[in-house]
Amino acid sequence: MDFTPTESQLEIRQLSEKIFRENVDTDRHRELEAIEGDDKYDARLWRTLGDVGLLGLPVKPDCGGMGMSFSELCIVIEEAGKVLAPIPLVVSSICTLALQKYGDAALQPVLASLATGQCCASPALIEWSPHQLETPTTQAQQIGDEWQLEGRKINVSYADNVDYFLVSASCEHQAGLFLVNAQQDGLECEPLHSNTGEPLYALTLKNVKAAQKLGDAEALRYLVQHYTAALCSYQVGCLDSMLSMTSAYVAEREQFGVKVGTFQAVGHRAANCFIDLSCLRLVTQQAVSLLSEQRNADIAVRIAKCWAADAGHRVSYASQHLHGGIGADRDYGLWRYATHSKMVELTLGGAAMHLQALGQHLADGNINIE
Amino acid sequence: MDFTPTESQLEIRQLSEKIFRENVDTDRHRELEAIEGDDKYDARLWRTLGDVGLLGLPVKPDCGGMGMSFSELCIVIEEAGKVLAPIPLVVSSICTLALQKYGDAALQPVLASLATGQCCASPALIEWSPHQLETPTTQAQQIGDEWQLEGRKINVSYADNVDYFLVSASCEHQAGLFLVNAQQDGLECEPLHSNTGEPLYALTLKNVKAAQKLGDAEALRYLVQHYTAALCSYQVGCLDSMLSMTSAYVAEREQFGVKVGTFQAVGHRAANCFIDLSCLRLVTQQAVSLLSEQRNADIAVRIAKCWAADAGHRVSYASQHLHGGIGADRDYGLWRYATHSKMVELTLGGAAMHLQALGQHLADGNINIE
Amino acid sequence: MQLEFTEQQTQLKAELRQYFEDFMTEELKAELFDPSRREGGGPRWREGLRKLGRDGWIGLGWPKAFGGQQRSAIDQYIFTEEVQRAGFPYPFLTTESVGPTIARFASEEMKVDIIPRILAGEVNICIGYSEPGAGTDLASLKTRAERDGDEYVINGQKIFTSLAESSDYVWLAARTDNHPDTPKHKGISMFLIPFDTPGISFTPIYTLGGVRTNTTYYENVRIPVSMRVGEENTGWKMITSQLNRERLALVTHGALCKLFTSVCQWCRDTHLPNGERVIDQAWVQSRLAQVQVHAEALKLLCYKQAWAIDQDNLNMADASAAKVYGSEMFIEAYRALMEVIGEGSLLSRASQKAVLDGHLEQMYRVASVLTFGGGTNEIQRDIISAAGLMIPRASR
Amino acid sequence: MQLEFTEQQTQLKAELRQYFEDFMTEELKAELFDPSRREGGGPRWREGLRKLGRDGWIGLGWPKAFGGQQRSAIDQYIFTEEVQRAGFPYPFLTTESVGPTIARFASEEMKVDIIPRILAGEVNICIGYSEPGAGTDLASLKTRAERDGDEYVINGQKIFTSLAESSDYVWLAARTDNHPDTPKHKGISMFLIPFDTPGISFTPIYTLGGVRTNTTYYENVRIPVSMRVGEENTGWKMITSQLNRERLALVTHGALCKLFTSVCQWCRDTHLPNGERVIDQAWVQSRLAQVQVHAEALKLLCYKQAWAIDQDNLNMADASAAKVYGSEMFIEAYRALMEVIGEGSLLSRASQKAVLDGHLEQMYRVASVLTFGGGTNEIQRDIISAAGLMIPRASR
Repeated sequence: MDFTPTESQLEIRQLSEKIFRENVDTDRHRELEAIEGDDKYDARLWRTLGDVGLLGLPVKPDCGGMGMSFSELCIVIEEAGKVLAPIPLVVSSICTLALQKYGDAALQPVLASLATGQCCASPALIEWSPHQLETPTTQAQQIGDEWQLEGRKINVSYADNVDYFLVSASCEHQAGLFLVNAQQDGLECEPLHSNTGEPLYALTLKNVKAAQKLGDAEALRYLVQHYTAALCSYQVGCLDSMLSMTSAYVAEREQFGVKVGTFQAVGHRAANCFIDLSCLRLVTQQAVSLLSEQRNADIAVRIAKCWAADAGHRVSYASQHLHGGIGADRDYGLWRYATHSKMVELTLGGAAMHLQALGQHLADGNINIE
Repeated sequence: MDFTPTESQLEIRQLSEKIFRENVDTDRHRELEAIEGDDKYDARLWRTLGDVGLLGLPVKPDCGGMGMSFSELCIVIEEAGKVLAPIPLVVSSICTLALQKYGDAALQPVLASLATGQCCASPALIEWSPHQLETPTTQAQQIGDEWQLEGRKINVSYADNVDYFLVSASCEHQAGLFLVNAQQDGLECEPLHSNTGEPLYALTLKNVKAAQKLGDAEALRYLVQHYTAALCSYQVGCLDSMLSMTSAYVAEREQFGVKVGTFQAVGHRAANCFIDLSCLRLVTQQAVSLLSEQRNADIAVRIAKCWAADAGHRVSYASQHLHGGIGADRDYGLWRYATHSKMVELTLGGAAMHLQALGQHLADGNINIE
Repeated sequence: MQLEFTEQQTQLKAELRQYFEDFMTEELKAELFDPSRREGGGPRWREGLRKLGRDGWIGLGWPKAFGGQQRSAIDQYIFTEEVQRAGFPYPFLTTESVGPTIARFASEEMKVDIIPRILAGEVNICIGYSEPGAGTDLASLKTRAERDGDEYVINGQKIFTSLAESSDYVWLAARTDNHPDTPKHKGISMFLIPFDTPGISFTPIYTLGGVRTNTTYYENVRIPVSMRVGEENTGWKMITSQLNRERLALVTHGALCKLFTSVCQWCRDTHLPNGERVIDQAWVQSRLAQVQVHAEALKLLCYKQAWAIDQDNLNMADASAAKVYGSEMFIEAYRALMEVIGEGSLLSRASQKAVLDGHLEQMYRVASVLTFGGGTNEIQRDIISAAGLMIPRASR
Repeated sequence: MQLEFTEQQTQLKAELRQYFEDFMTEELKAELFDPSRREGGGPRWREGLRKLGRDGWIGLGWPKAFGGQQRSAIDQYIFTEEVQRAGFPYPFLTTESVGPTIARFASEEMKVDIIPRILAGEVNICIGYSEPGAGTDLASLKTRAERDGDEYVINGQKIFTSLAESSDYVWLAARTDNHPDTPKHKGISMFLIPFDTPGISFTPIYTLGGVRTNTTYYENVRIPVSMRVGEENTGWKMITSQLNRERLALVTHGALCKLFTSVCQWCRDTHLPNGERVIDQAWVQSRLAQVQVHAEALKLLCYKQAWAIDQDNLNMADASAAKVYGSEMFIEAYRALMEVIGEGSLLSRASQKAVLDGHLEQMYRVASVLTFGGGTNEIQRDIISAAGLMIPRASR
């Protein structure tokens, strides 16, 4: 047991922090938000990350990657969460992982271009019918060698910018995961309006040909687990920034002739956020670490997501409250963190749903906790 | 809508408060607790309450009662909760109500002696199999005109002191409620040790003849609902005293040269208890009021019990925490309130169980809340 | 003690429910759907307000002497709850706070001019209290009104002046005694100033909730002394005297109950991939039930306060308790409701087919404002501790 | 970064688990079942402690120079967790706080006398810190030690002196400088005094948890100067220097995890009247899962701190965070576990057939002590706010 980051982990953190700080600030966010339509992502930043190799960290060297693990990727994701980097980092990099693990040799060029930021991908998993990702209503039909998909997905991030989708679909009640080219006939992309301003789309699939079936329920589960853990890492960064902003604000803001942070109730509310963030950070590291080592992470990922949801909710509202009016002002940056933390909380299931799944596991599985 | 107590409600509160203050204090509790065995109840106080008519408030006048409602009874119960009166008030008075409603004419003398404190009764509802009061495992068998009961009950309050039990039992999967004479052959009473020190017993019934079948599932539900609401009223009194003790303590106790109540975190913790108690008081009054008027109180009673459980837990731990070491000292009275509030929390189901039942109702029943 | 409505109250509630169903026309709803009109101020909103005036609802609780119906605080609460449930942004501060203050302290001339127009729903007044450095600590406000003969000259800046863009007047708190020995709260006066007075300008502030509010600027604004309400330097009492009553309007339970019912209905109507209804999941049931349990307590807290106002014994600690409880409970409730809906609840009302038209998503974004607005919850808890529990305060 | 145990750590844990299974004999368990012996002090407990000494466990983390094994803080934490999981009341304050302080500050003579006996489990030391007026505000303690030639004369009273009835020594904090200009925490010295010294007496305090503790009285207790540890008036630093490390022992997760597993097993084995298992109820599952989620975070917080101790970079805010989190989480966890068991969990261990031998009921009653003991959680949150978040403190 060793909580010390490796040398290369430290370097990755420094490098990604530097790139994000140099490229993303409130002004940049505003610029992108002011754009009408589908170009609300920072293509320049995306290419920069690709150029320095941060998008290919867990990709094997012969596909243009660095041959490292999911742990290293999650460091970049955490740093992205700190600035809410307006790029499809979480979604594209977990697709990359799934492609690497389940794609066949023919997909190596795709993997290489994902690893270097030449293109990007997004998962299409969520449907209007909520809460059961493992049994999609989208249907897959095998016709000869080909798979055709039919159904509807929502909350597909950056759908108008990406080159590939990983789509979940069922074939005779068996779930599967399919690679779909974004230019494929029959795909229809309709913009939604998310609370964060991040581009989300509804995707309608009408007899859409899949480029490849990546795998069945296990591949889908792999994608969902990595997606979940990546979201938790993103939440760590997001809440870290919220708490820093809040601590700095209450340390400076004066009311009644004193800094508001000197009111014990204010200091204690912030202290509670510190505790929440400490817990979230550790359970997330554990989930990420288990996934990196290809060990069973079913329980650990759900535990991390419960924390990402609960801590996200509490830290976000505490930060808004402690900021008072300025926290709700769209000219100040806090509101953006508030909506993103809510997005992370609810995407792939909130705390209550995961608790129920964990409880079911206790009823059926191992109850020895160490 | 009128939150003003009636004249007679005010009088009942004053009278019961006076009697309890005069008869119950920490010394009296210690005296009774020091008694080994089965006489840990204040028979003198019981008779006093009977003499002044407080035990017969909701009993009709021709049975020696005052002809008032459950609301008036609950005022006495709340005052009893304030001092943790060591008498079977809650248990005996809800048995009295059930007897009045479901007993036949032959039971009028029993009712009269309950109403005047000549005797007392206790319900035997809880079993080792938890959480499903409405389907007892205790079996009832009809033999000719008679009912015979067989089974085991736990947590029967004051079982060695009471004259009657109301026992729940099932006959061919239909629940029923039975009156049993405490002297009946086949009844065996074994002392348990409760966390409160209040006398609790396990009751084993071996072919015990019931004096009367009072009714079926509806009678059992009537008893359980009134029992639950009475416990909530008791909790209001119990928490009221805890909060008073705590406020007084932090207003006086000095550390670091100041009253500890001047620390904002301390004041706010106490303020949270104030809010909890305000909510509990109102939802309890609502449940009691609906039951008094024989209106449907299914939802209201469960809501009140959720609050009695949650507020009980929070106020109790806040009080213990704010007292520091002295709160755990058995020479100081707080510990007794802590255990009693826990007893109320868990008896007849905690918050999570009632939430589940309320949720089931939302799935199946009326979802319009006003 | 009688915790149920009287027949008259039940009837009033039903009457209002029906009234607002007709009142909220599709056109009005469409106007309010526009983020910039969400808090009112648009032409249909103004028309609606005038209709409420004509139909006598604005004067529900006002004394008969002013043309009101002089009905009970519980009736008034029923009205408040129904208008909020209907989703009409009612100008409570104008009708229940500024209005009564004018009625009590203003000159006869001003009363005769303003009060009938308030009750007729014809005048819109925005509130100029908060400043960049004076939020919770309102008494430290810096906007100055300096006497110059028969006039005051006003200079300063206010923030969060909602609806300034469509107001006829601003109800302005300004410092009239700046002497260092004067306690801060004793140097404040109140003014009612036509918003088109030269020197007044404003810029928008856009908020998390999507709601627009404003910064307003006062640059050498010259107004006659007659625009001052009450004596000079008595403004603090006017601001605070009605605070306890105002808080009640912040935490009415009607809108939450309506939303709760919609979400429950959605959970019954919506099916999971496996064919079960969303509401068949046990965790959904528990989350929903928790909201119900919490909302029920708020309802009773509010009714009890309305009753206490009628009895003229509204307790300060109780008013604070309801405000703290309600504002924090709303946040938990919206969270729970979004959670049961899932990812679909992240879509804002601008999305096609957003769940419940994005109403819930919108509510959660504005909810955070209530925990510090209307007197921050820290101060409210201080009040509860001191006034409700007699716990001494820190000396500072 | 590597969040899993090394092979050596896994082995140590397994070894200890087995060791304590044999160690906790029925006789020892029976003695600890007696409320007055629950915290130790009985003959079998003393025997057990000596066995731990003989087997080298007490010295696990001690430097080799003192005869210890000088193993890592993570190994030490694994030991702490397993001993607590086993339910043996281990005297952490003696072995991990008083012992190391003596090793660092006491005279050679005292070291040679005491340290080997501590590591052998042969000496019992009770802690004399708290006084009726000095709990959280420990620096204001009033017990006085006045110099009289080569002796000190001690007068005063201590409360919550646990195990006084079976102790060989008392580790006593007393005031040696009473001058009004001396800051309170700068006038305190530490003493290690044989408990049979004339003038020392005690009376029991019985607590909610059923645990006995004591008030101890010091009346003209004359001791030689050599019983003082360290310089005069340097006691405060000795009390506080190890506080962060001590807190870790308060919130180890092992005992909760063991209890959790027992309750889950009970919920699987116990059937409802309808034949379903208790654990088949969805609300039971959620309650249990919530405990698991919370316990998991505590485990990681504790391991990370043990690691930080090894790295010699234990952060004050992190130590406080674990203490606050753990102590408050225990309370919620016991509540949840009692709730799933139902009314049976109200029965204390004295009852025949009490669920889980009343162990849970016992745990919930002692749990409240941790939120104020070991440095009240208010102070811990102050530390987090100031040291962890750089938020300024109030001037008082």
